[in-house]
Formats: sequence, C-alpha cells, structure tokens
Amino acid sequence: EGFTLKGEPKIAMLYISPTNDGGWTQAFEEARQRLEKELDMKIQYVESVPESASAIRPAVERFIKRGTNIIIGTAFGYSDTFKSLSEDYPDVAFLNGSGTTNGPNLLSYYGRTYESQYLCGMAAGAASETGKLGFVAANPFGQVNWTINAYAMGAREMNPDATVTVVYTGAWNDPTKERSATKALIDQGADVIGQHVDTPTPQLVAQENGVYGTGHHRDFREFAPKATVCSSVWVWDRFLKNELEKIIAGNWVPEPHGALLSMEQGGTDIACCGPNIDKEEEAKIMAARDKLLKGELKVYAGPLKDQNGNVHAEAGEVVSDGDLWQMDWFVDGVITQQ
Amino acid sequence: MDLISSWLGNTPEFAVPFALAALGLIITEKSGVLALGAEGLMLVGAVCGIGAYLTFEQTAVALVMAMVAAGVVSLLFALMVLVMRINQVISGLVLVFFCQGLTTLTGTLMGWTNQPVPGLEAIALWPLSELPYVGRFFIQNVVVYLVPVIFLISVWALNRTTSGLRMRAVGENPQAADAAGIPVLGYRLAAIVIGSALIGLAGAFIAVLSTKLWISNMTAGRGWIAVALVIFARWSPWKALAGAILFGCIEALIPQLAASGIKLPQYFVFMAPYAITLGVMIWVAISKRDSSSQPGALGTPFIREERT
Amino acid sequence: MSKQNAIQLNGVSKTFDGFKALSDADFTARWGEVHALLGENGAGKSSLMNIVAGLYGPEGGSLFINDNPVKLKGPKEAAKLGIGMVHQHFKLVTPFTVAENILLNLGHIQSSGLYRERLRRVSEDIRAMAKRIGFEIDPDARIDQLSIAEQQRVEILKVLLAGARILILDEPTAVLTEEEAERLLTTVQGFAREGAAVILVTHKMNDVLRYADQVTIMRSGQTVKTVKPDSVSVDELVRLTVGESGTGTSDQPAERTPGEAYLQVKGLTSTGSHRALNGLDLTLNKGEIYGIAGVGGNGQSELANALMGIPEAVEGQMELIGEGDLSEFDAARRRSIGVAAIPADRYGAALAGPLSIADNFALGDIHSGRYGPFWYLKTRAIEADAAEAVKQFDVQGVRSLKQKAALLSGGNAQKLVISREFNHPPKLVLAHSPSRGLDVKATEAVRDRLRAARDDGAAVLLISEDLDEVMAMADRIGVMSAGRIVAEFSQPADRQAIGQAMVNHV
Amino acid sequence: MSEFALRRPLMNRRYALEVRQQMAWYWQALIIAGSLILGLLVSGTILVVAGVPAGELLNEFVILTLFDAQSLQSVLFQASPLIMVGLAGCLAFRAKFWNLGLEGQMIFGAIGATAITMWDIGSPAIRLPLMMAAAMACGLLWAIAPVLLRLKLQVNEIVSTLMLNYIAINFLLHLMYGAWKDPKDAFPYSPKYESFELLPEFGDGLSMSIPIAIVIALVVLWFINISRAGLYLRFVDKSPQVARSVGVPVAKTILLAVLFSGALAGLAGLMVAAGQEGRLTHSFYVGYGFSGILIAFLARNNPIAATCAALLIATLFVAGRSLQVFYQIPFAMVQLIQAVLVICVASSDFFIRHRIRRVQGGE
Ligand SMILES: Nc1ncnc2c1ncn2[C@@H]1O[C@H](COP(=O)(O)OP(=O)(O)OP(=O)(O)O)[C@@H](O)[C@H]1O
Ligand SMILES: Nc1ncnc2c1ncn2[C@@H]1O[C@H](COP(=O)(O)OP(=O)(O)OP(=O)(O)O)[C@@H](O)[C@H]1O
Ligand SMILES: [Mg+2]
Ligand SMILES: [Mg+2]
Repeated sequence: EGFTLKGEPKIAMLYISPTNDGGWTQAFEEARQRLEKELDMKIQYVESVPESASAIRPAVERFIKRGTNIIIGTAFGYSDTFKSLSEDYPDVAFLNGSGTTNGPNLLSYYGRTYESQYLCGMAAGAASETGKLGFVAANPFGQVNWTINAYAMGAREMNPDATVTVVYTGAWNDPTKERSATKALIDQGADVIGQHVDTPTPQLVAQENGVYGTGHHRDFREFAPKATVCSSVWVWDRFLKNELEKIIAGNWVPEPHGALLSMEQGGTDIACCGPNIDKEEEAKIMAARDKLLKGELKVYAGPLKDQNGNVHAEAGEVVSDGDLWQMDWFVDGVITQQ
Repeated sequence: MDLISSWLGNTPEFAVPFALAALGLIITEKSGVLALGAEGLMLVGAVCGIGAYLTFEQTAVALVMAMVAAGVVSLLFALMVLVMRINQVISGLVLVFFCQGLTTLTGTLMGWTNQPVPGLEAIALWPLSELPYVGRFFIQNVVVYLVPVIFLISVWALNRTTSGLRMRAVGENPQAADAAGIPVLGYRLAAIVIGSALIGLAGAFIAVLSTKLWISNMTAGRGWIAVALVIFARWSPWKALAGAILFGCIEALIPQLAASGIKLPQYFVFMAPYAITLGVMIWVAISKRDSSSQPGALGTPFIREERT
Repeated sequence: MSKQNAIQLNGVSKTFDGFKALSDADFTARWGEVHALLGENGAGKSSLMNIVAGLYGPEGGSLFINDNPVKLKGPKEAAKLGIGMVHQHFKLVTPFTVAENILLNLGHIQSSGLYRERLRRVSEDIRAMAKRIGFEIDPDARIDQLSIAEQQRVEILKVLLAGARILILDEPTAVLTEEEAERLLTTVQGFAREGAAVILVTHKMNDVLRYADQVTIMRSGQTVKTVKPDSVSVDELVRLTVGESGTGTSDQPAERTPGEAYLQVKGLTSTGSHRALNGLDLTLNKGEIYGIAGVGGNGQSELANALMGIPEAVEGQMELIGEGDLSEFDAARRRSIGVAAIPADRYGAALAGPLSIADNFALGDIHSGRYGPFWYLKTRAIEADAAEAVKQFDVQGVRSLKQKAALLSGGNAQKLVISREFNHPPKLVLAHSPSRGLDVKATEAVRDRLRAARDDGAAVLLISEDLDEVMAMADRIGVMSAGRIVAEFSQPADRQAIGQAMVNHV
Repeated sequence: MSEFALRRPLMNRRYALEVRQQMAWYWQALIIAGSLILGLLVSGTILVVAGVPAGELLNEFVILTLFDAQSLQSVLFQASPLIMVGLAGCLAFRAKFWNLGLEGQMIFGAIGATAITMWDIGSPAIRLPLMMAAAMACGLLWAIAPVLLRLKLQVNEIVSTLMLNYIAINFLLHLMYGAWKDPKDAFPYSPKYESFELLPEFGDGLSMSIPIAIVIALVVLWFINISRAGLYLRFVDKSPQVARSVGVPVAKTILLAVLFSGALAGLAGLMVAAGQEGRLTHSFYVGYGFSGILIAFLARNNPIAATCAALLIATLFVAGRSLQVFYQIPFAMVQLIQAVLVICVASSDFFIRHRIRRVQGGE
C-alpha cells in the first residue's frame, strides 16, 4: 500500500547554503555525518542549491540519474519543485525540511522550534538583569513569529516584566545586518540577545559587548562560550534515522500533512545552560523541558491573547497547526516594527 | 539621546568602507580610467583579509594582504583596459562578476566562510569620548582614525606632488602628457593598482573589522554606492568623504530605528540607502554642478599614434 | 662649426593602417637657421616632425642629431636631446595652470625640492623667459582662460624652458593674426641667430620668403626639394608644392544682382562665459554666395554650429524668411525645408565613420518616407540611390557601399557629404571650410557644386578661413572678428582692405 | 645608452599599436571563435585544477548535458529567460545605455503578471496574454525613470538602474512577506498560479517559453536590422554626436530601445514565474541580470548570436549543477567561467581592431 523502494537505498541531501554556515545547513550536515555512521551507508550531498526550480531540478535529476532513490531537501523554497519531482519520479522518496508540500512519496518536515525557543526564552529571562531582551529575526512570517512569541512567554515565566525587542534583518544569512541589528539592540539596553537567523553573528556580538545571548540551530557555545546561555538545536538525525529506516523497510506512508515535529519526536532540543544562570533557574528550565518532552506542557495553549487583546486560544484550547503557520500576531512583551 | 549617541557611534563603521572605496575610485579615475569594479575588488579585499587573518592571526597583516590581493586582481582589469583596450564599462562589470565568482569559490574551498575573527579593540580619544551625544563617535578602532590621514596623504599626493600632477594630466589629456614624456599607461597602471588597494582595504574593513567574518557577496551593493558617491562628489576626495559619512549615518540609523521599536514598513526602510543614493544623484544633476571636474579623458583608452 | 647639421633624416618611412604617410623622406636642418617645411595638406609634414619629436616610430630610415645616429624611444628622449616641438594641435592640459603645464614638461630635467617650491621656481622661469622674448604671461592662469595666441605662447615657453635647442613649430601662424605671426616669427628667427635650429612647418609662402633660410618641400610623403627661398620665385614654390602650375586665384565672380533676403541673423550671441559670438548680424540673399572671412577662432565655428543645428549655446535670432526661426528646427526638420549643411568637422558632425557609406547616405532622405515606412527600411532603394550619387559626385575609393565611411580619404568623404546634402536641390547651403584638406581637383569639384547651387537660386553661406577661397567664390564678403561681422564688401573687393579688416579688429 | 640596452635587451625593439579600420569578416569570425575556444580551454584548466578529472570534462559538459534528453530539456528550460534578458541587454546596449537594471525590471515584470493572478483579472482564456502584457508593461515602467533621467538630466544610468534593482528587490520582499504571501501556509511566496496561468507545455515537456523566446528574438532582429529604428540605433551607437547633427531623433531612439529592453526583461520575469516556479517567489531573479549583460556582450548585441550565447550559458548552468553535485565544486565556478569567457571574447576585439607593428626605436 505504502511506498517501497526499488533497489538498494541510495540517499542524497540538498543544502541551501554552504555546509559551514554555522547554523541551519551545518546542523543538517552534522546530522548527515551521524546518520552515515548509524545507518552505515554513504549519504551524498550538494550545497548551495538556491530556491529556484531551474537550480533544483537539474541537481536532483543528476542524482536520480545515477541511482539515488532517497532525496532529502532542506528549504521551504524547494517545496514546489519537490512536489513536481515526486510526481515525475514516483519511485524516489523525497523528504524536505521546512517544506510545505506532501504526497505519497514526499514528506515535508519541520520542528516545533517554539518549544526549544520557549526554554531559551526562560534562560534568557533568567540571565537578564534588566529584563530587556533583544531578538534578531530574519523575516516576519509564521515560523519566525512563533519562536518570538514563545521566547517572550518563556522569558516572562522567569521575569514577568521582561520585554523582547525584535529586529528583522530581512535576510537569513547576512552577518553584516545581523551585527548592526544586535549592536543596536544592545545600544538600546538589551542584555540578552535571542535569535532566529542562520549565522552565529548575534552571539558573537553579544560576547564582544559583554552581554548574553541564546542561539538557534546549533550549540553556539562553540562560537561564543561566554555569552551563550542556551541554544535551540536541531536533532535532525533523531527524526531522519527513524524515517529513513521506515523508508528502507518498505511500505512507507508519509504523513499527508507533513511532519511538524515536537521535541519528543526529535525536532529540536536545547543545549543548556551557559553562564549567569544559577542552579535553581536551571532546574526550572530542565523541568519545563521534561514537561515538554512528556507532552504535559503546550506552549501555545490557551488562554492566549495578543497585544491588541484578540483571543487566539480559549482556556483549555491549543492553537492549531494551521494557525501556527499563519501567526502574524504578538503576545504582550514583544516590541516590534511590525 | 541614547539613540543619537549610539547612532553617531556606529556611523564611522559604515562610513569608512564607503570613504575608502570612493577614494580608491577617485584615484583610479583621476588617471582617466573609468573604474566600476569596486564591488568586486571589495569582495577580494574582504575574503583575503579574513583568509589572511585566519592564517596569520595578525590584523595588520590581514589588512595589508587584502590591499595587496586587490591590487593583484586589479592587474587583470589593467590588462583589460590598458593593454587590450576593452571598453571600460564592460571591463568593470566583468571584473565585478569575476571577483564575485572568485571570492565565493575561494571562500568556500578554503573553508573561510563564517569563521569569526576578533577584529580590533576600540580606542577612546579622551576627552572627546566623554562628550555628551557625540562621545561615542570617538571610540573607534585605529583604522577609523587612520582614514582622515589616508585622505590627507592622498589629497596631498594628488594635488601637491609632481607625480600627482602627472597622474592628473594623464587623466585630463593623455596626448599632452605623452608628448611631455610622461608614461601614460604606467601612470594609469599605478593609479589602478593604488586605487584598487584602497578599495581592497575598504572590503577588508567590512569583513575583518566590522562584520568580523566572511560570507559570499557580503558587500551587498556597497561598491556601487561608492561609485555613485564619486559621481556626486564630482571627483573631489573631501566631498566624497562627506558623502560617505552621510551614507554611513543612513546605514547606521536603520537598525537603530528598528531596535527602537518604531513602527515602520520594514522593507521600505531597507530600500532607503539605495533610494537616497538615487535621490542625491538626481539632486546633483538638477543643481547642475560644473561637470568640468570630471577628468577630461575618463573612459577613453590611449594609443600614441591614434588620431583623436 | 656653427653650420653643422642639427637634424638629419634619411629615407624615413611611416605607414598608418596600410596607408603610406611617409615613404623614403630625407630632411636636413642645420644649426643657426630657420628651416621651413612646406607642403600640401596630408603631405606628411606633421608626421615627419612627430618622428623627430619621438612621438611616432618610423618603420625605416635613420635619424641623426648633431651628426650622431640616434633611435628615439619616446618624447622624453627627444627632449633630452634638446628637441622641442610645438604641435599643430596644442598639447596642453586645459584645466591646469600655465606653470603646471610647464612643470609637466620638465620630467627629463633633474630637479629637487618640494612641489610648491618647484612650481614657484618654474613660475619665475616663465616670467623671466617671457620677458626675454618679449611678452607677458601669468603663470597662474588656467589654460582654458587663455586665448589661442596665448596658448601658443605657453607651448613655446614649454619647449624653451625644457631646454630645446632644436625647435619645431608646426603651423604656428595658422591661428594667429598677421601681427602676432610677425612677432612670433621674428622671435624664433632670433633663436636661430643665437645658434638654435628652428623648423617651421607652414602653408604660407610669405612666412617662408620673409623668415626662412632654407625651405624643404614635401609632396605625398616625400621630400621633393630643399632650396634657399631667395633663389626661387613664389610661382616656383607653388609649383613644387602642388605639383603643377599654381592655380592661383580663379576668375573673380562677376557682379550680379542678388535675390530677395532668405536668412536673417540678428544679435546672435554665445550664452557661455566666453563670448565667441557677440551680437552677430547677417543677411543672406537668395542666389548669392556670402563668404565669411576672418582669422580662425573669431567665432566662425560657433556661427556654423548654431546655423547647422550642432549643439551650441547661443541666443539671438536666426530667421529663415517665410519658414520661421531656424533655431527651433531640429536637424531633420531643417533638412526637409531644404537646408544643406557641410560642416568643417566631417567625422564629428556629418559622417559616422564606423558606419557604411549606404547608412550615411540614407540619412539624407530618411524622413521623407522615400526609403520606406518606419517599420521597414528599403535597403535596396538606399543602395541604388547611394550608388547613383557616388557615381554622379565622383566619390572615389568606394569599393562597396557597405564599406565604412571612415575609409574614404578626406576629399572623398567630403564629396559623400555633399552628395547626400545635395540629393535634393537645397534652398540654403551652409558650408564651413568645405575644401579644407582637399586637393586641387576635389576643391574645384566642391566649389562647382556650390556655384551651381547658387545659380539655381539657393542662398549659400561660405565660412572659410582661407581668404583666397572666399575671394574666389563669394559675391559678398563679410569679415568676421571677435564674434561679429565687422565689415562687408561686395565684389570686386579689395583684398588689401579685407586683410586690414580681418586684423584691425582683433 | 648602450649600457641601458644591455640591461634591458627586450626593450631593444619598439612596437607601435595602431587602430585597424577594417578586417575581412572571415578573419574576424576566426579570431572570435579562437578566443572562445581559448576561453573554454582556460575554463577547463580551472576545472581540472579544482578537481574535475580531465577525462570527465567532455562527458559532463557536452555528452551528459546536450545529448541527454532530460538535460537538454533542462538546458532549454533554463535558456528561455536567459534569451529574454540577453535580448533586453542587446537592445539597451545598442542604444549605448548601460541597463544594469535587468533584474529590477524582471522583478517588476513578474510582479505585474502576479498582480493579474492575485486580482483575478480577465477570464481564464485571456489570462495568460494579460499576464504577458502586464509583465511587459511593468518591466517597461521600471525602465522609464532611468532612461528619462539620463536623457533629461544626464544621470548616470549604471548607478540609477542598479539602485532601482535594490529597490525592486526590497519591494518584492515587502509583497512576499506581506500582502502577497501564500494564505495557505503564510510562506513568502505568492499563491500558486492556476493551471491556465502557467505557460503551457507542448510536446515532450517543452515549455511554451522557448517558441516565445524565439519569436521575440526575431522581433528584436527586425527592430535592429530591418526597421528604421535600426538605422537610427546604429548612429546612436557609433557616433552619437554625428547622429544629433544629421537629424537622427537620438532621444526618441534611445527611449524606444530602452523601454523595449525593459519590457523584455519584464517578460523574462514572467517566464521564470509562470514557466518555471509556477508562482512569484522571493529569489527567482537571482543571477539573471549579470548573465543578460554578459550574453549581450558575448553576442556583440546581435539577437541571433544572443540566442546562441544564452543556450551556451544555460548549458554552463546545467553542467555547473552537475559539477556541484558530483565534484562538490561550488556553483560560483560557473560565474567565474562566464567571466573568463567574456574576458577572452572581449580580448578578441583587440586583435580585430588593432595591429601591432614593429617600428624603430631604442638601440
Ligand atoms: N596618427 C595617424 N593615424 C593615421 N593616419 C595618419 C596619422 N597621422 C597622419 N596620418 C596620415 O598621414 C598623412 C600625412 O599626414 P600629416 O599630418 O603628416 O600631414 P601634414 O602634411 O601635416 O598635413 P596638414 O598640412 O594638414 O597638417 C595624411 O594622409 C594623414 O591622413
Ligand atoms: N585605414 C585605411 N585603410 C585602408 N585604406 C585607407 C585607410 N586610410 C586611407 N585609406 C586609403 O588611402 C587613400 C589615401 O587616403 P588619405 O586620407 O591620405 O587621402 P588624401 O591623399 O588625403 O586624399 P584627399 O585629398 O582626398 O584627402 C584613400 O584612397 C583611402 O581610401
Ligand atoms: Mg600637419
Ligand atoms: Mg587627406
């Protein structure tokens, strides 16, 4: 009934950026290396494939031509092309990170980053002296906004007066803009810098200026050990290992609406805790993590209101996945240009 | 007040690359060579600066190597415009394109992408640094303080030395300069290399001292803004410096506004530097500054026995 | 010995893009003499002297300076050997000051000190030298603020201060008034008397006769003969240069009754800071040739540009009676009215050198629709017409109509312009130095065309710096000086009086 | 002096460079072909140095790219917008207008076409033609400002068109992250085009954009070779000063050519959006601007040659992906190779237009 590979499994990954981008793609690259060991097979990859059909198609087709039958993408911009490729090549399994399209042989997956970012927000709230947090974000849309709101809610868990000032840089990978955004936030008094961009620049700037920060994608203590108090990290290998084993075993049935992975399912986790967080606070964060892992804590559970007082979830309700993707509102404590 | 103080404090960091690149362009163009390759040469300076730092761990070495590298790459441009006499506009564009490819390639193959470097300590110019509002303007790294010195030396060399006089003569009227026994192509070569080295320094400043890491195409159009700056500055280094500071102010203001939480249509704010560049160009054109300050032979190749 | 050879050139040849400009030319000039070099346009005078000045590299032949064989690598070496040349087209950097220009030229002379100091020293030297040779000049003046004559003085100071002992002056008097020319030539004669060698390239027989000790005549890239000027007659010199007995002044036009007025110019004035035109008034009648004589640089080009529609900042009136103000018509409109323009600068204003003869020809009649509607160009019709015109106007050297116009020789390029402009019988002909650079035959052909147009009732304006041409062609002559017509003469006119008018008003 | 000569024996001879007026067409063709081959050899060497086995070059670039139906399809798929921007480049450069704003005009073209889909203008039957018209109109509009500024105020078009690119990019992002994001998942791209809004396919998966591109190439050929505008353009290009004095409507000709150029760039935007992506995305335009300029230059502004050059560049793109996939060679290599090719072809001009001759000089 489900999808079964013809012939030996041969896997390839398509990255949107160079493997050493320090963030999103590097997290995938690290997962790939772990997967190679765990599955004991070679996994090919190609980096810097931009989000345009005329780039993706030739790359994928070249792989398929040489026998690859499992293709793993890593960008939402691959979604449409992967959809049409999956139709053209029904014998090939497609997976696409942060994608939006699905099918009998295509599964898009992403992590509920708001869970780990909620915990990072808690760490940030704990580390902050002033209660003024800054957040460097790429572009204003659902995926990003949900981390911002979760971050603010986490921070307020530790410090009810905390505020999160957000600067969007308009780009995922522009260290120049990230640096100036971070500096501006610090200039305005923020003493912990959260981020949802792809490079470690905000953490580097935080460290240079003697303030704290929380990372995204990977454990940024590698770059800024004195500043990074917590990082939201991808644990793609946990999910991909599972999924690949299912595909290799045969009869794979991808989720029809894609996989939006909770911490429990192996999407994200945290690397915690860095400096300026005492034992008590750390315990509190870890307890919250446990609850999230067990599914006892839901970040977007009601009652939930935005800054303008609109109710987005009644008590006992949870914001639906569809609404999460559409999120264009902010909770109290978030200060933004939007 | 915080906003003003930190805005002014951040301005030099944005202004310096514009200033250095514009100065480099002015030097090259004073010799009559139309230089459009700044965007590419800045990238060369940027990637080499980072690469040299990662190799030698010495900021000064990194900056010097960046200048050398940009100078070396500019030899290709010199070959195109001086020897092959290829159209200077096309040569400039191809140089940009070439450098974008080359730097991305080197950055990736050498693994220099996204490797942070520490940059330089800021030095406070006491007591200026204690002034209200403008104090932070005087807490900068040493290269920022060197910029006025570089400008002074360049202006002096251009206007107050015989070599500068010869170089300008070559740019104004190469036939006359040639008849006076001045090696036209030699001076043009020197102008290209020296100018490009400064442009390389501008790129290295962005990568090594300001952003403190390399990613491909990180100059993001600043080289073109420098080209525009030269046009509004009418080839005057001091006016170019003023223009660079103006643009530095604009660029520094954008994140400050965003961080202050003032509600603004974000992508329109990102357009601002480009829109303002365009606006200033139009304003300069309407106010009809004397166009005679453009080097007379700008963009025209020279052969001795060609009749003009 | 004072009469040693300063320069000796043996069997020099030089080719430009396949065209032999010099073939086996010999030339000798001695210390202490003024040596004139005479020859038609394109004879190779400037090329030969450029070789001496180190600017052009010869393909063959040898050069001796002071009886020593030398091979020049460039102008700097020539300067070291004491050779200095004042070029036909000045080699000055216009936005620079006089002192800066002269300092530029001193590269071969070792000098120390700060730039400011050197500039000051040069300024002093300039003043001293200027005084010595009898004129005044401000070392701090910018070149573009100087008159042509003053610029020439700067050129002369330039070579003198560079220590030149062999002075080459390429057509120095072409741009000067008679008075200025006289002063200049007396001065250089003085240099020769002091022992320098002076080579004077010129077209003017008078200069040769009055100032030169020797004269060498060049014709089509070769030196024909070297003689003492006092040993030959003017007719002989002319015969040597032109190669046939001098055409002299052709028949003077008979007195004729002019038609009604057609072009009325009133108060034409340049708007720029430099008043090249200064309230010029002029009336041109149908069926006459109106010649404008005058020393070059008195506003002739500006007048020609303004009338021909070549961008020029002027104000004033240029009424075409019955049609309207000429300045409001663009070039296309002028052409459709019947205005033909023969500009002085053929490749700057009339012919696109890199384009084909057919393309250049097509412009003449493109707007009338003769060559098809906008969306379709009748290439065949153009080529047929062009072929016809080329034949009719005897344009030589046309290998194919697709050949670049730049490949035509000067005279033939001019004939091509005329063939296009006269394709439809014109009502107004504007001709600026139409025979400049043409040989005798081509000149005659062009003049015949202009006369024929006049006889057909067209109004012809002939602007020329060549007084002989104006005298030979014009029915009425206006003398232009300092941007206006200062005197008018009807034929038969007194040549002496015209000459007086030309110089007296400067 | 002799001492000097001893030290620098190579300087004994002096060479003069002179401008050559004419060269037979077959020599010109030979020189250009030679330089192209030289460029390919240099590029090949760079690739071998970067790690591609020399024996595989031919295989990767020629056999697997051009003799494989699927790859060939990829090449054609990639080529049509490149042909369009190449033609746009030709038109503008013929008028001596350095239109570096091809990307901005593409973006606006695609925005115009997408506006038609967003607002459901016109019935499905005429939707696609409407989108094309809108794309051309918007591309043209985005080119008006720089050309008028240049004609009226002498504002340098290189800078103005580039600045307008950055403005267009940010405007696109503004739409993508704002009003025009896909309501389905709020991702930064427009809603998917309906099937009748896509450029149809014909035959075996060949997009309609190929025949459209070829037709447009012919139109451009007509414009610059057959219409009167072509004659005017030749004057404007070769001797603008003469053009003005002999009655060529210089300003109008430039305006016409540049607006046509902008319209074609707009159409290229539509070809990517409706032919490749199936919607407006935030980065669809990347790399086309420079490629368009280089194609026009390689083709000497000749529309037919531009079509061929676009195919060459498309081949390079597709083969470049393969290198990226199998040899881990960054795609930037393709950009480098493009630059090398252009430098080589540009240099060939030197030999066509000049002659080096030995003359006397020195010792
Ligand atoms: N740099 C050059 N390039 C091409 N052709 C040249 C060049 N210089 C001179 N010629 C050609 O060589 C020939 C001789 O020119 P030259 O300038 O020496 O003549 P000339 O005797 O000085 O004439 P004129 O009296 O007009 O100054 C002319 O036919 C001219 O076209
Ligand atoms: N670059 C060139 N390539 C080929 N032929 C040329 C070139 N330049 C000139 N010629 C040819 O050489 C001949 C002489 O050219 P030049 O311009 O010197 O003529 P000229 O002797 O000055 O004649 P005119 O008196 O008509 O000006 C012409 O027939 C012309 O076609
Ligand atoms: Mg001459
Ligand atoms: Mg001639």
